[in-house]
Amino acid sequence: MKFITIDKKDWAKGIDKSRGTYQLFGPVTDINGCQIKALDADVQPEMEYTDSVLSAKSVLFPQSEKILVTSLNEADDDHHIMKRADGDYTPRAVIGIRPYDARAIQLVKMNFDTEDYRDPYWCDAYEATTFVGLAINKPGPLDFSTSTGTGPFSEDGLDILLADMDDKFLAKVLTPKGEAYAAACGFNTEADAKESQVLFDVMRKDAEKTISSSVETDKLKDKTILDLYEAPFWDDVAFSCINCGTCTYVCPTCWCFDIQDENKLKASSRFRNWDTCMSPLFTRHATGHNPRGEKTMRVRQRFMHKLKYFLDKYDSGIMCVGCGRCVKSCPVNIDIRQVCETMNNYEKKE
Amino acid sequence: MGNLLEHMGIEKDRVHFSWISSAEATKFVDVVKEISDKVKALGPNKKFVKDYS
Amino acid sequence: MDTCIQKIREIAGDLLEKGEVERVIGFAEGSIPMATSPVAISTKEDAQKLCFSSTCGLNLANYASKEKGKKIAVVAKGCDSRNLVTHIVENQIDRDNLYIIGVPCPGMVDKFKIAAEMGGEITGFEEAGDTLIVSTVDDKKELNKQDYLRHNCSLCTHKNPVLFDVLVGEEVEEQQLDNAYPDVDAIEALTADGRWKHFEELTQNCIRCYACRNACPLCYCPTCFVDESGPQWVGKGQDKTDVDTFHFLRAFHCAGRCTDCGACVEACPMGINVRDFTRKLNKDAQDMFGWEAGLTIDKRPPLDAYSPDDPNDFIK
Amino acid sequence: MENPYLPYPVRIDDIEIATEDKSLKTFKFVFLNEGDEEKFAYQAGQFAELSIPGVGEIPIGIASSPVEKGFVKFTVFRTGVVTSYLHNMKVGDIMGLRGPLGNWYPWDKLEGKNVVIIGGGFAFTTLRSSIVYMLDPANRSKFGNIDVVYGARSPGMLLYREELYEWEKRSDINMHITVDGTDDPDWKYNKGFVPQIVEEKAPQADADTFAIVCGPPIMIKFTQPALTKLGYGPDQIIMSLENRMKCGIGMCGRCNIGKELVCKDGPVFTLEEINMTPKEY
Repeated sequence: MKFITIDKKDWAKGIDKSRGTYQLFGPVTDINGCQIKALDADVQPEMEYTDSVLSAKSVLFPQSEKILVTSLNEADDDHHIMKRADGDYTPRAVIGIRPYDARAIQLVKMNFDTEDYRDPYWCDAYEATTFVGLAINKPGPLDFSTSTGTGPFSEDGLDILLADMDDKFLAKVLTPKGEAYAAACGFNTEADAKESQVLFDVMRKDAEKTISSSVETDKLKDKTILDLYEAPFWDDVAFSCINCGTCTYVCPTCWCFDIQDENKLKASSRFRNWDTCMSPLFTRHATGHNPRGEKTMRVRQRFMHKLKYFLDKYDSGIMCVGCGRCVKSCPVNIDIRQVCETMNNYEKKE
Repeated sequence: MGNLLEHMGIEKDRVHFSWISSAEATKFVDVVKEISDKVKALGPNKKFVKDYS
Repeated sequence: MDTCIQKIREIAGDLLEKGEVERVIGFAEGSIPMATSPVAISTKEDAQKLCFSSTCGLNLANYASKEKGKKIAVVAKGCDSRNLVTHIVENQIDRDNLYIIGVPCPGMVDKFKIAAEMGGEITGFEEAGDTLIVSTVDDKKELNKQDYLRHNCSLCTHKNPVLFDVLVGEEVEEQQLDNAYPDVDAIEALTADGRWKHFEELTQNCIRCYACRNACPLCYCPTCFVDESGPQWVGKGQDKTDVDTFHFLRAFHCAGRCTDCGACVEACPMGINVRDFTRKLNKDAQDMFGWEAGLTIDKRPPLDAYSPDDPNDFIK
Repeated sequence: MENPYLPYPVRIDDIEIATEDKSLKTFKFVFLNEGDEEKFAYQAGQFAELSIPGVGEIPIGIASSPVEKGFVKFTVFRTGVVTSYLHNMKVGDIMGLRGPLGNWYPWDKLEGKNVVIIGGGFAFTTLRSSIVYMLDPANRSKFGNIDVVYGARSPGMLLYREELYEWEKRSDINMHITVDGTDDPDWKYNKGFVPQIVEEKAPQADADTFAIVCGPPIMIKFTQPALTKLGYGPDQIIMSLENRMKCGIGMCGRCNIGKELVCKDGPVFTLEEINMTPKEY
């Protein structure tokens, strides 16, 4: 573990230097606000952003990703035999990722990297990626990350954690991957580890103190799935929902996807696209039967998955990192903090 | 529909509407000729075309 | 505004108490500043939850048509009432089952514009007449509401409900516009390539969450064309052509029916002005048929009815 | 499996119309690449994704049995986009096969026990696989009595008719074939719905008897009480569920019932397990 000081004057130059060996992703502002995107060669990550509209999950899990290809032309020897689509898995770095987004990637990893199966697309991208986090000095009013197992200075899932100190960044290098990236930038002004850690602790405490929003999840574990599932409050929670997929798409921990084939002439590709449990299509059988045919069932599925099924299945807390994006983006203001509270405090009436 | 396509930047001459009876062979030829001339003059369309590469 | 909220609550409570309706659909205060949430009230006590402000930007007609067969009351702004009219004309709602609590609308505010002005997360929002008092963690500003109206509200000429059973406030003055479509004119003035570029940029961040469609009171098809699998009309990925096909066709399905209520833009998490598509069709409906949607339950929308006077100069 | 999304290339070796209304066809596939068949080693009760390039994938129960070598078989009902396309494919066509996926009937637990197999309509595929597996000379001695209740709308709608009639002749398996109704005067088997035949013909439960149930929801709904009446406990009733699936490997998130994923933790569950989850199937 070591600390590095990076003078902001040298920052852009260092970032540019790393472009030789890394493909960069980071926050940039466009007409619709701040987005985490692949950075063009002349674009610097904007290190003073509050939050991006969407999370950083797309760096590893693009909304549309080509996974397999084949030819449908029977004149070709290998027609109709599918092959993995080419992908670029050379080193990439995501600069300025928020600590809760990095934590979210660790949660998503539990889904894509399992004992039985390894999703090669997600895992290869994950292994190619260096996560350079940016601590949050001034958490926003919707940030409730400290009550979800992460926080403004959380190091979980990061290779480097940067703290903004006005004229410089203080970087805590957490892994060999982080070290390699710092070297590629030419950032090597080592800072005193003990002093820096003290500084980090102070800043972390200050940042955490400003967080006023929280969720309580302590009682979720002890309730049965069926009791929560059959609880009477779901119709009220779901009434205003318009069943768009916004909450799932802005969510850093939502990983569900769809698989679709597309053809052009004789070239065929299989894609995977983000999907959403809010859509009736998500579960509709070919026969027309739909096990989650009603809006309430779908809303319940989303919250039950995040706050109960995941908790029971992995024993790693809830599947929410407290970024507050769904609260902010939901067109009808369905607030996961309120739903969580309702679930946590629910007692079945005998 | 033609107006909205034009509004989105698809040139007006690429979208044509006509009402031709099965008995109006000459009209059909004329309309098709007119359409192909106009589209040729515009060159290949790159908009609203899916790129699969 | 406060008297109007009081009145909404009274009327709603009354209707429920007398059993004249099963539910009252209105807006409730949200959990964060500038947010409101559509809500269905079924007891007199709960009527206290109802509210109304400049942040009630969604269209409640969308909820009304989903309560088939029930007697309901709906809190309706000018545009909501026009969509209720459209729903009645299109047989989505039975007028006899519907009680309209009309609210003369002072206009809704543009949340993205206010957020951009404040530069940080909003922590407080209050209204005092035409003044908006907005705060962030380290800033507080008084803004003139007229400067932060949603674009559609700034061009609205039907603030007063066109169909209602009761009005909860004095009718407001309707504005007269010299040009109702300056934004469409501006796009029309561009070259073909310029227009194409405009729409390419407009939808560049669309995530196809379909919030615009689902917030739209016109989009009540049981299966939307983008969800159809046999045949599959549109690809489901993020290819720009598929994204634009969705927006283009959805807009076209709204031709002559759209009231420019702005719910689509209000719902869009990315802040895309989807109305750039629909407004062109509204203008065309105005120019070609002299038609504005949802003003009367006695006429069918122009694309729904044939008239010998329909313009047909586009046909060769 | 290196890339769980990459199907093994297979060739359609044979297509058989399975029912009189032609809505079901049985497809026999052979693997194109040497070694793939070994990699595809499966157990009765598992399923696979039939993968048609350019069209899509469908999860289908494996109808052939692990004891049948050299091919795999699937019986497919024509209903959606992919199955309709598949029904129009020809012998010799190349497509893909991804699997085997999911769990299987608990063969370890069933060893030494009596097994009652209950199936209805076209949900008989993995049950056929199971019967062939149990009747295999190498396996038959591992199980006690085998009873089979299988019903369809009419005689022509029964799957694997030739095999059924063969099994009827054997003494080491008790067949109870039934149809909802028929005009055929020569029909020599049962008439009546599956739950009714279960109640009449299936053996009473004891600690050593297990029932495997697979069929349409309505049949399952009415068979359950029949089995309970016969004394079967929830842990003795084994069921195979289906849900909409895409990935088949527990990642895409849609097929869950509660925290269980039908594709990976299932499709086979005991009634006891199902009773603890939301009934979202």
